[in-house]
Formats: sequence, structure tokens, C-alpha cells
Amino acid sequence: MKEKLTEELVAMRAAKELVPGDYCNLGIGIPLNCAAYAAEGVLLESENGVLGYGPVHDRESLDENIERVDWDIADAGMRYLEYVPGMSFFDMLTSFAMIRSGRLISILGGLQVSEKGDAAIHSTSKDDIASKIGGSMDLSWGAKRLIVTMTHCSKDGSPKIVRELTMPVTTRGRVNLIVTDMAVIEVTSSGLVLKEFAPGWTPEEIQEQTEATLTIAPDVREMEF
Amino acid sequence: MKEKLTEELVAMRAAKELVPGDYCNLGIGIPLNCAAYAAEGVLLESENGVLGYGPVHDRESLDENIERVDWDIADAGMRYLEYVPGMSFFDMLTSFAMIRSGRLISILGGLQVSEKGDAAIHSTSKDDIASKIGGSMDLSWGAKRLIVTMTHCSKDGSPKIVRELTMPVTTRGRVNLIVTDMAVIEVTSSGLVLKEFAPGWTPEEIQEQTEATLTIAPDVREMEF
Amino acid sequence: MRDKVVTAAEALAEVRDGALVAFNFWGPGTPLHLMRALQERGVKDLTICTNNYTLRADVLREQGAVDAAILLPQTRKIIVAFSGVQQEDSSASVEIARRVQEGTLEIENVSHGLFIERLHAGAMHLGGIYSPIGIGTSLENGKEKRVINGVEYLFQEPIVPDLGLINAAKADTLGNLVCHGTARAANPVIAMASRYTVAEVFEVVEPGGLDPDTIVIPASFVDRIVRIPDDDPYSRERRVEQTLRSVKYRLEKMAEAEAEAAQGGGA
Amino acid sequence: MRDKVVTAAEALAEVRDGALVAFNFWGPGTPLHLMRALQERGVKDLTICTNNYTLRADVLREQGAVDAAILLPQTRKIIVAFSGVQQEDSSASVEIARRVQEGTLEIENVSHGLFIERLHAGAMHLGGIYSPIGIGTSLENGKEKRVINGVEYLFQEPIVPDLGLINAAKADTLGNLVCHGTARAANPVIAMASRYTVAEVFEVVEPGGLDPDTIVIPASFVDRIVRIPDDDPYSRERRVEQTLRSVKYRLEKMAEAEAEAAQGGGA
Repeated sequence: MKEKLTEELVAMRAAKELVPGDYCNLGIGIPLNCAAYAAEGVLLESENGVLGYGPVHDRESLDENIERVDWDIADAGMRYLEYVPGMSFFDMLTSFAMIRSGRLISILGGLQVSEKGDAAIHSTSKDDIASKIGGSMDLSWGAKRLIVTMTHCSKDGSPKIVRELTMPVTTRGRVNLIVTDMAVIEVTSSGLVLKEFAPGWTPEEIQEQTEATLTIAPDVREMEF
Repeated sequence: MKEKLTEELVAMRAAKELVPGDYCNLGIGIPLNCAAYAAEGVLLESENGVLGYGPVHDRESLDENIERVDWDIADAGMRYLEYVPGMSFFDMLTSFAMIRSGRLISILGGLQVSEKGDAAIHSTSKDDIASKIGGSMDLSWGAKRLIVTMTHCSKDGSPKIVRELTMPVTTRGRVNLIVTDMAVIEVTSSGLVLKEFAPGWTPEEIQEQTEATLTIAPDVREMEF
Repeated sequence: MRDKVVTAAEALAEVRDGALVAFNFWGPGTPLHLMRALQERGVKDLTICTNNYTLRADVLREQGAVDAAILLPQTRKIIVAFSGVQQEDSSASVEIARRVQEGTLEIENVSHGLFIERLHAGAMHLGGIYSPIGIGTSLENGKEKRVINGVEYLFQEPIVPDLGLINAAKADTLGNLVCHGTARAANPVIAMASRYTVAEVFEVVEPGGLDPDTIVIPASFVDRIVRIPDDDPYSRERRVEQTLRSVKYRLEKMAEAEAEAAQGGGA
Repeated sequence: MRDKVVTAAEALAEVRDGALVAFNFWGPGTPLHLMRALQERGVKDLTICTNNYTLRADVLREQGAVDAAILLPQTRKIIVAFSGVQQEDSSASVEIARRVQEGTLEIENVSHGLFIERLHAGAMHLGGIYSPIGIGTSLENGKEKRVINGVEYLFQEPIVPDLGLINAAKADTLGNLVCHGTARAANPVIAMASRYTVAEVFEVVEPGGLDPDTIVIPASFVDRIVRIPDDDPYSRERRVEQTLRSVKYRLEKMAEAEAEAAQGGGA
């Protein structure tokens, strides 16, 4: 079986959507990895109340810097943040005014995306007892642009890009772009358009692993990172 | 004709309602004068966004201190404030959450008060083109206790404590206490109760200058300052 | 990265006729430099949304304002909580009264609390709110009333300004802002609610020049920053001078008024 | 003047059964000392309103929490946006699932934005708001839907907690509070919305010890201040120690998980 992209590469490709001057919130999962690849001048936001954060302490840097970390500076997923010039802290009300304002790009992890741009982000089942909505509904509703990153198929091989969601809806009609480990797909008013394919894969092979129908863009091309 | 109280004395009497630990907003007019007489430990609020303000620069102190005044620290009526320890500054949204919270006592100037505790505060006529509501409706709605200070009668001698307001309503049923240059009157569910009279005046004389009917409190007594 | 620091004229170049413009007008924190620039920009049919609109010709003249009726000729509607337009010596009051009577100017009265909560509802992109303020008053007119848990409320529409003009003490070049004293007022909420926010500041520093714990308005709400030029009539120094002049003028007026010994209460 | 600075037990002495309690639960800024004191206070039938309720037995154990399911046995309803109760190794998840199934625990799901705007609506004493969040999702259930200017909204009730538990870096004795870093989160809005607000802080200074431009929560919203004792399991120093321990623990877990090399996406 052919290789799909690693999470790192998916994150690298998604991060290319960001240009200096953009504000962006990164969801948990693959999107978090975009932080490392976002262009300088992109200001990252986390919904607990920080804008303009820089390097996130990963396992290595925590191990190295554990004595000088400021434990009061963390993102929404409790990853500790390095202090960087230009950072600001604010409360949740300000944060969600920002998130609703149409000023942020949201890159969120997806469980399913439909051909209408609906997305299931927070839960796999309506019988889920845990509350997992978090900021996902606000982030997808208010985004200037909503980018969903995910594996193209679930672990059992079933397609995650579908005609109709079978999982609980997080947002209706808001997804603009899907970046997976196989493809980059734009959501348009006339359906899904395959814009890029991962190296080694053909548009036809991608369609086979996609439940929804893809229109092949005239300028379809191989993904670059 | 007998002397009525000066504005200073009305303000002194109203200020006696405040005890240490109280938060209080003072409206323009007579209430502003309460600042000088409020007990230590009363925190004064102004709706543009300051709590715990201290001495307000008056004409003399401005004349004396004009070179060292911080022109960015003023109350809602643009009176400049001295810096005092424990002051805080905040935005209007925080200010009006505070004002609506039932945590502040409001002392406002009145144009008319009815026996039901309605008050006309912001305008004398419905034909008023100018907007004069300001914070008066929020302050009277949200107050822990609403005290209205005013002259007992208008300049033409007509009573300002009436059965029904004839001027535009600022608030319905919210007034708790009226302090005038003749009397202290409590608004109760069974009407107006005369609690105190100004030195030299009898309850009967006060009733004569009041359109609404006053019940004389069993312990009615002379005002003290 | 796009440079946010521009001149007022550049910042306002794309403002259009008919725009809904919000600003804080409450002494400290009033964006006078930007208001003047908007006047010079010459757009018309504006709707102005402001906490106060105290067009006191006397004071403004003393403060060196270019026009006591600043923005008024360009305005068709004012949403405002307090306007001192009936000052006897204000040419603006006469002009406002005339235009309201001839039907070319509309005034929408709000309270200060309604003003700020409707802007905040705009910032949160709500469809509307039920507010307890104004029940039993003239503010009920034309509003849907609803009883919720036994309490009466009025439906209030959010306000989402096309343009927010704000004032702050300092910016970094990213657009983070700090405020000083009571100059905060409506500036933060206007910044959050507006589709396009321009901030005038007295000083611009590099990123890192502001303590992140003390930032009042984060960069993403600020589209353009205008550093007020030192020779501007609304520079920090000249503003202090003007305030001094205006205070001295008012002290004289107060002394005169005290001499007249007006007795009695008032709002 | 009434002294606001008291012990946690004193501050919570009058909390009653059935109270609606709000707190910020998001790493920095979580009022752990007060939450433990409330647990010790022993009131029951609480409704808890919190942004998160991540009862991870593993992490909490490492952090020295007195009980992984803190406050859960005393609670009949939780209003929450994110709760990690399905962590496999969490005894709390089993307990929550069991109690939901037997009908003794109700969970009301909100989004983080709804959580904070409903609390803010409570602070402004609104009757309700129309929010765009949740349209087309399970959050529509039981909510009034209304179309305003062509957009769909859901009616949301304000939340006015009987008790707000908050955490801040420093207080002055009047009750003014400053915050540091992302420890701010929901603390300011909870302070403003609650009928009675208790703040735990790491340091108390005299009035004048805080720069008034940097105060995040003004004194009038704060009814009681609890200085966390230095020997408390939730003192600043011990919290940092616990965080270090918990981070090291999580680093190990992450290393193990990476070894298992789980592939794929997720929320």
C-alpha cells in the first residue's frame, strides 16, 4: 500500500495557507503542529486568552528548560508557551469576541467533513457522555476561513469526507478547505474540488477513498510543503 | 420665609447614608457634593470607569495644582481626580456590569419623584431634543439602594414630590430614599414616610409643599448632619 | 508583514458615505485626531454612535477644535446616550434642533449601559439581547417587550460599526494597545465590535515594548494605528495645553455661575 | 471598613446546599484552594458551571489533588464546555457515566463561547441573548430558535452564579485584583456575574500596591479575599512543584504514546 503523508507534512501544508498579518487559532490534534511552520508575522491565538504566542514547549524543550518555564502561560490544551515579544493576554470574553469576529483563521482537526462544508469536530457519537464541544463551535462559526486537517480515512479505512455527516454536527456549511494526508480539497458552493494530491497518488485513487464526489480542478497538482 | 437647607447640607445628610465598605455612584448636581462628606472606606464609582476615587479637584485645588494634574483621570462629568491608593480604572462594559450588579448605592439628582418611587432624573420635557439619559437609567435600575437628592420644590415653588410624574420617566418604582432641602422621606410599599425634617420646619409645613401624601413616621425627628 | 502604522488620511481612505461610525467621546480617550481626519475625509450621510456628543461650542473653541459641530454636517443619524446640545451658547445645538425639525437628522436615544452592551452584543455577533433598561420609559417606544421569569425586558439590537475610531496611550507595531486612567471608557468595546478599527496613539513601540499582562486591546482588533504627530493640534502636549486652557475657561465660567448663585437640584 | 481578607472556610461559611457555583478550570487560574475548601465545606446538590472539568485522575493524582472527582459527589448538575471524563484511567469518568445513567447527575453541554457569554449576560442582568452558536447541532435541543435579519440564532439564558470562585495573582486589601499570563481566562467574568465572589490569591498588598491601570478585576466585584497559606497544597510554590511533577509525568506518558505510534487525526 502506498504511503500517506505524515501528520507533520499535513501540518506543513496547512500552515502554508497562512500569510504574515494573519491571525490564526490552531485546534488540538494535527493543527497544533502548524505552529512550527507558520510564517513569521502570523499571530497565533489560543482561546483561553493569548494572542501572538511563539514556540510551544515540546517534550524536548520542556526537558531542557523545565526550571525556567512560566507555568502561568499555557495554551488551551495546557501546553506551556515561551514568552515572546508582542504577546498579549486577555480574558475569555475578549477571546471569544475575537474568535467570533471573523478576524481569525481557524485550523481545526476533523472527524468528518461533508460535501456541503459541514464538519464533525468534537465528538464521534451522540451517545458521548463527555462534553467535548470546547471552543470548536465558536471557532468554526466565527472564522474568517475554516481549514480542517485530518487523515483522509479513519483507522478502519472508511472515508471521512462524506456526503452527509453521520457523527454529531459541530458546524454547518462553514468549512472552506480540507487538508488531509492524501489531498487538498476546496469546499465550494458547487461541491468539493480536488486542488492538490499527495505525492504518489492520483486523483482517481483519492476519489476512491472519498465518499463525496470530487470535481478535479483544471489546475490540479501535486502538494508542496 | 423660612430658610431651606443649602446644597452642601443636603449632600452632607445624603452622605450619612453611606457606611465604610459601601460602593457608591454619585450623579451630577447635589450628589457630587457627597464625595467630600462620605465616610472613609466608602469607594466611589464613576461610570466612565473608575472606582475608589478620592478628592475631586475643585476650583481652588485646580488653581493650586494645575501643573501636576493628570488630565487622563476624570469622572463622568469631566471633573479631574486626584490619584489615591486603591483606585482602579476599567472600561465602560465593566463599569456597567458593576452598575447593574446591585452592588452600588446610587445617589442621583432628581427633577421629580412620585409616591410610588418613580423618578424623573434626565429630562424635564418629552420634547427635549438633547439626549440626556446618560447613565441615569442603568444607575437607578441596578442600584442596591437608590437615593434621590433634590430641592423640595422647583424654582417656581411647585412641589417635586408628586403623585404621578409629569416629566419623562427615568425609572419606575426604584427610589428608596429622598433627601431634600426640607426633609428625608422613605419610599415604602405603602407610600411615602417622612422620617426627618429640616431644622425649623414642621411635618405639616413639609406636607404643604409636597403634592403626594406623607405618612409621618412615629419616630420623626430633626435632620442631623 | 503588513505595516499597520499609517497616517490618519491613509487609515480612513476607504471609508464610505453612509458608514456607521463609533467613537468614544468622554474627555480623556476621545479620538480627536481621527475625528478631525474623518471630517477632512469628507464622507457624508454618516451614522454616528457615541456615548456622548457634547458639542459645547464654548469649550470646543477653547480646546482649539476645528469645528464645534465636528462631523455634524456629514451626519444623518446619531445614536447617543448624552449630548449637551442644548447649551445656550452652542451653535451646534441650534443646528441640531433645526435639522431634527426639518427631518434631515435622526437622534436615537440610548442609555450609557445600552450603548455599551449593544456594541458588545455586536462584538459577540449576537442577534439581539433582552435588556432590563428603559422599561416604563420613552425607550420602550418601538421595542419588543418580553417578560422572562417575571421581569420585563426590551429587545435591543446589536451595533456593529463599519468603522471604529479609538484612542489609546500606546501601541506596539502589531497593534496591541495600552490605556491610561479613565481614557479607557468605550474604546475597548468599540475596537472589538467594529468591522474596521483605527487607533490613534501618542506613542508607538516595538513588539515587546508593552507588558503583555497590561495590554487592554489585543492586536487582532486593531486594523490601523495612527501615531498622532507631535505638531498636531491633538498631540499629547497640545491636548494637555488645550485642557488647561479649557479648564481655566471653565473655572471662570463656574465662578461667574456661582456669583449668579443658581439654587437647586437637577439631574 | 469590613475586612475582606479571610480564610477559605470563613469565606464559604454561608454557602448553601443547591447553590450554583461557577469557577474557572483551565490550568493556570484554577481556584484549587477554594474548590478544596468547598469540598470540605460539605454542601450538596450543587450545580457547577465551569469552562472545563477535566477530571483526569492520573494528572490530578500527580498534582496532589485531594480527590480526583473533586466536588463531583456533591454535585447534581454540571454546565460545562469541555470535560475529559472519558479518559480511560479516570475513576471520575466511570462515576460520571454511572450517575448520568442512573439519573442523579445532569450534564448541560455548552460551548466555551456560550459559557462565557451566558455568564456575561448574567453580569449585565439581561433576560436572555440570541447567539449564533450551535445552530444545526445538538445544542438546538429545547432552545427557542429565531431568525433575525436572515440569520438563525438560539435563545440562551444568562447564568448568575450564587457563588463565584476565582483565582488571581495578587489582591490589595480592598479587593482589587491583578492576573498574570493565561491565568485570567474566565475569572474576570465569573467575578462580575456572581452574586458572591471569593478570590484566592497568592499575595495580598495594601491599597496603592497595585498599578490602577493594570487592575483586571475591580474591588466591588470581590466579596472576600483568601490568601493561600504558604504551607497549603495549593500555595504558589507547591503548585509549581505539582505542575512540574505532572508535566514530567505527562512527558513520560507522551513518550510511551509516541512509542505506540498512534496514527491519524482527531478533534
